[in-house]
Amino acid sequence: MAVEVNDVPDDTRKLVTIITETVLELDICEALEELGAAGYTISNARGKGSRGVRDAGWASSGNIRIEIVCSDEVAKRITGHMRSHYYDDYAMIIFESDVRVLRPDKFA
Amino acid sequence: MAVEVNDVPDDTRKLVTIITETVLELDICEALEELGAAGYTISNARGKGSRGVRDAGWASSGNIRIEIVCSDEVAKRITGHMRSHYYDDYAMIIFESDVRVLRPDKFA
Amino acid sequence: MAVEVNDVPDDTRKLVTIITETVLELDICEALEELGAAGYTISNARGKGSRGVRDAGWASSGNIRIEIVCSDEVAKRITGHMRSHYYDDYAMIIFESDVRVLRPDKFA
Amino acid sequence: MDPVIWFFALGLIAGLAKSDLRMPPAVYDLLSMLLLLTIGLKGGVELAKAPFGGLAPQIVAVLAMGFLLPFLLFPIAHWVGRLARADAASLAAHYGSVSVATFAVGVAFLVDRNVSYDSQLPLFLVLLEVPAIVVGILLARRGRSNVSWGKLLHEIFFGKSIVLLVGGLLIGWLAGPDGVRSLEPLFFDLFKGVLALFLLEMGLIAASQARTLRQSGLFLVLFGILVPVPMATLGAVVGWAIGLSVGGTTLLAVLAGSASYIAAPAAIRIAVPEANPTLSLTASLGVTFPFNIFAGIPIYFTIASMLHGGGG
Amino acid sequence: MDPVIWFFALGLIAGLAKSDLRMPPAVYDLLSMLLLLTIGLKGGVELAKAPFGGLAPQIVAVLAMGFLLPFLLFPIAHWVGRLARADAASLAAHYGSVSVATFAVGVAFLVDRNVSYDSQLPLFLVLLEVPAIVVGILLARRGRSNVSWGKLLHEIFFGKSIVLLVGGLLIGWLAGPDGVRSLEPLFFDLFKGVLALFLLEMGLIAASQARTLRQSGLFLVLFGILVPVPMATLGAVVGWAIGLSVGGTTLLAVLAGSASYIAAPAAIRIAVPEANPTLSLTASLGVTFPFNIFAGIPIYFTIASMLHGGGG
Amino acid sequence: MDPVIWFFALGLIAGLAKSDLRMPPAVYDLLSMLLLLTIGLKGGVELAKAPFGGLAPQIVAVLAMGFLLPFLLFPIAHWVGRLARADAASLAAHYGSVSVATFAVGVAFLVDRNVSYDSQLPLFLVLLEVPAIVVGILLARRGRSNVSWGKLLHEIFFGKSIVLLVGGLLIGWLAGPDGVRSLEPLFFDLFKGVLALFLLEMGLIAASQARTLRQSGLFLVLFGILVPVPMATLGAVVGWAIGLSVGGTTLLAVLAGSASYIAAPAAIRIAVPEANPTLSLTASLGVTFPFNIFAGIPIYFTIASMLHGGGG
Ligand SMILES: Nc1ncnc2c1ncn2[C@@H]1O[C@H](COP(=O)(O)O)[C@@H](O)[C@H]1O
Ligand SMILES: Nc1ncnc2c1ncn2[C@@H]1O[C@H](COP(=O)(O)O)[C@@H](O)[C@H]1O
Ligand SMILES: Nc1ncnc2c1ncn2[C@@H]1O[C@H](COP(=O)(O)O)[C@@H](O)[C@H]1O
Ligand code: NA
Ligand code: NA
Ligand code: NA
Repeated sequence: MAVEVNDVPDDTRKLVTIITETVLELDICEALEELGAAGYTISNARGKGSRGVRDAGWASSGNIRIEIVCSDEVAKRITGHMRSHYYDDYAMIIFESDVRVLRPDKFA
Repeated sequence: MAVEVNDVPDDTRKLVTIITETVLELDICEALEELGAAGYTISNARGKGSRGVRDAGWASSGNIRIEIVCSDEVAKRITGHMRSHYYDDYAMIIFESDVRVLRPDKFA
Repeated sequence: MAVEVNDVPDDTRKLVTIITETVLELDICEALEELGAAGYTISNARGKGSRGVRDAGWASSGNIRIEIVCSDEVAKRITGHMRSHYYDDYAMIIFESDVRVLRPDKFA
Repeated sequence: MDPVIWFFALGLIAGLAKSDLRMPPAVYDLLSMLLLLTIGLKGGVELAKAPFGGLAPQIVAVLAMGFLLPFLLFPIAHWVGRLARADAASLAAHYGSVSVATFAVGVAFLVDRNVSYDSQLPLFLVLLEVPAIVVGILLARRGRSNVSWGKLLHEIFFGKSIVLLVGGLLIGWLAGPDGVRSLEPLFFDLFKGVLALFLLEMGLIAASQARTLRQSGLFLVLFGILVPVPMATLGAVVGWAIGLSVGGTTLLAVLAGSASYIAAPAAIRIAVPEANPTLSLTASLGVTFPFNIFAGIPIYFTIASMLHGGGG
Repeated sequence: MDPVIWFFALGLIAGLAKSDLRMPPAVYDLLSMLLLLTIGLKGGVELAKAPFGGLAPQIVAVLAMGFLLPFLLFPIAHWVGRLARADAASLAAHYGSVSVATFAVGVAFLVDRNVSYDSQLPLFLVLLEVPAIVVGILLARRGRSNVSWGKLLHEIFFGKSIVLLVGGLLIGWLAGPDGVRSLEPLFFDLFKGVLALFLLEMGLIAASQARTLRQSGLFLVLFGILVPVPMATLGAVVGWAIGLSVGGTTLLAVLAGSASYIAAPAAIRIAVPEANPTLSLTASLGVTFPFNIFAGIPIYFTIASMLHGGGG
Repeated sequence: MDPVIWFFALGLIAGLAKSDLRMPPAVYDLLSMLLLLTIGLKGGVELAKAPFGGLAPQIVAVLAMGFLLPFLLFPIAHWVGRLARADAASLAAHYGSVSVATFAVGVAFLVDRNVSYDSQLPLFLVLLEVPAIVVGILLARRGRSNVSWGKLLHEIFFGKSIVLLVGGLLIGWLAGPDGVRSLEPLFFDLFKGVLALFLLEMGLIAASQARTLRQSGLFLVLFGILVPVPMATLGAVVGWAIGLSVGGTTLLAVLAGSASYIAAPAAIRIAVPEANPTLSLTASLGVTFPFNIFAGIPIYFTIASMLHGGGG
């Protein structure tokens, strides 16, 4: 019984997803750590948005997709930081949803 | 204060995720624009479903994963289009969830 | 009318996302089938967590990102299996959310 | 046996034994680009050396063969094989079109035996890629065309294999033997090595078709083995009739007897979506390709030699 | 014309015709690594053969030219072209810096004509990459620096192109002609082939800039065509003044007349985020690069020959 | 010093200086495939030239050494290094197994000095990969086996490195010197260049281990430097005892003194999940690999020469 209860992820966190230019990867990773994220996951992507088509074919012209599972508090800090530092000058979108996590203590 | 309020993404949009065959990339991108999506993000994937294993090892045998953040209206149009054009003949799944976005005006 | 109703994905399933070490790909895929998942989607990723930086640059040092759309029941079994088999010894996080799917019958 | 063929066997065995050996898609792309450019450049240089006369009638004959082949194949697949119309048409398109890798192994086979071949063969390779695909689509659609032909033909003609083949041909022809000299170390000297790596991957891919093969039953295997020889014989007769050398006749037979696994699958997937893509691909890659490189090419060479009055 | 240039044309045409021909990013990375290491190694081996004396004054002259160029370019872009300050500064940084691919085509051009060049040219290539970027950033910031220079300079100096060029130079110099012999098959013999593939991809990339080009109107095209020749002439004069050979003078002109599309875009994107990145990249890749490899290099060679009293 | 080693140093420095130089995983895979096939092919061709007699006793001796080594290493790591049982067993598995890259540098070292080596060495490379991994797993499990051995051994034996090595061996042996001739430009002529690029990446990877190294303290460094020489000496004695030439003795010493960083990490990660994977990898890649290519190989050559009565 106890096991079953354990297996149902019932603690809620935010999942913040950032899609932006490859060139920002290092900068953003550093910022995320300073803002208190316990971790992040990145994958390569391509796409289209208000700043036109972005494709990974040509070296630095691709996108990355960053996911951060974190507390409300940290999520707020992250979106705020992105908005003020990058949103005006770089191709970037951010969205956020609720997720249930298995081991809440792993996520700031 | 105003800043904090701004930083909390509180406007809701749909996140539509399509997983399908690589070969459809161009066709679907064109369709998405016609259906009114303001943008999309694509990454490569592999997987298994009712049509068997699909792996990117062999040229056109991989999958792509397409994400579109959009309004209810556009989401409905996209899922309808996919269902009527591709669902019967191609490996494809679609799912949808709600996300909060930072700058609602960026998304149709 | 009927079409419109069809096009609104209104049946809910769980979306389970697992981020873990590349080396587990084969094992986990086999397990997912045994646990009753009708399918899964995998993409390559890199990231940082409690076990440090994991980057795909070096052969087996990357991460994979596995997504499974499934019923509550199967989701519970998957998270339970991951927790008991891998969570202690491998870099791994799991999170879960609700998604609406277009053709519920496609997902166990 | 040419060692490059052992690389195919190695890939096949590794794949069947479920080895974790994989070739990254990027490497596969690089190898196929090199092969296509090399074949094109070689042809172009030869064309520059021995300027051709009276090519027009040959081109007409080759194109006619390309249009004819799928009409011969469709009935077999549809009525003998009892495949659905779309599947039979897809199979006809794949087998009517051509395989660059098989052609490359054929070239290597001839080079090993010091048999020269006519310089226009790479051009014929290009010519034969398209007609069967068009016919296959028409057969699937019963002539009723809700296909957007403009877009489709554009996709086929500007598909990467044709662009690289034709590009290589033109560059080789413009630059001539001297101009191409500095490119030889990459494109010509490494040719066999590149082909070996490519065949290793082809073996891995063929192995991945094995499960489908077991499921789809006997017909695909029989089709994949029995169809190439008569098709190749037709190709050889055409080659002999239009005056090609023994080497050229062999390669035209190889082209006729080979089945497409790049251009055809991509085009048919879009234009005939209801056809099951794994059927044609499995037959083409899992049966006919291995058959051709192990047994077919030597047979076609014998046929060509006999047509030219030699003993094989 | 050198056949490698046809590969650029092939890529350009394929891209404009919307072919599905793509080069995987991994292959692009491999090719550019090979080119950078080859250029470095060649330079290093030459340096080892003919130890240089009095290089210091040459270095000062070349660096001075590197700092000067963007100051000449910025006013043209800002006042003549009416570009915003950030955009004009970005353009000045791109054109003041250098293009490795153009340099490689220049080297191939000289090798074809058996014209030797001074061994320190690869070193000058390295020296010229950085100054214009620094000046461009200062111009954009009007001297006010909220730029974290430490981090930025680190990023530029340890950027992969400089690491590979300098690394190749040092290894070539340490190993000398004999030590490098066993590396020649990969790095030297394949050079032209690798360059050909790289230019194919450059053509594809240039084609993808075409749409921006149509939008941004005439100024970019004019800038991209009219600016290189006077810049290159300045480079040729400097080269002649510091005593370079005809080949060396040609290559310094090529460097001055070429525009960066790797180091500059990356650095400027971070340090001057408000500059529109597609403007500079389109001019550099879509206009100046093709201009230089088709028309510029022969012109610069003629200028260099004339400066040295030859007829061209 | 062999210039290929400078490429390792270049990668190491670039990595430590946090350069953005990266080698795409696909390129790494291509390079390692080429190295493995080359080593296999070379060995196979040699075997075909000088058919071996009485290989059986040599194989027994080499396998015995492979099983023995981890038993010698485990106590050092467990009791001297005070590592947990699982970590000590993992380290024993890594160091008992072998490194293909170190072997390749050893081959290059001998070729440079015109020292020939026995044709069965690539075979020994294959033989030595597996036993130590099996013993390491048994040590970690204290003999209690909840390991699914069937699956695990399949994974090791059909792991890509063994498949390519054995495949290369067989193809080289079947094709013989003449058959392989057309493959030489890619597999043999480019060998040193490919090795250089591979070592560049190894340097980058070794640099990424540096931080772990600082954290894990002194023991790993000492273990990684002090353990190879006695192990290699054992290998040299075995090689001398079974009648290998100086070159062969050197390479068997290199194998014994090297530590695995491909097969062992993958297998141990699955079979001994509680072992910290970074410990063994850091020692193997970050300490022992550089030690061996810079200092170890010349030492082992001296030891082998002394055993054979030469002066070194
Ligand atoms: N509506 C959207 N849905 C999904 N992805 C988007 C959307 N809009 C933009 N993106 C992604 O975000 C990147 C930057 O967007 P933008 O700043 O609008 O150019 C694009 O290249 C896309 O990958
Ligand atoms: N239940 C599932 N969960 C996650 N991904 C799936 C699922 N079913 C199918 N997929 C993905 O969607 C692709 C097409 O699915 P299908 O049409 O069922 O073959 C598969 O190759 C998988 O990548
Ligand atoms: N808070 C987080 N948000 C997003 N991804 C994470 C987070 N924590 C860990 N990860 C990912 O999960 C992998 C394993 O995590 P860990 O077991 O904590 O090392 C990491 O390499 C990341 O890719
Ligand atoms: Na055919
Ligand atoms: Na310049
Ligand atoms: Na060892």
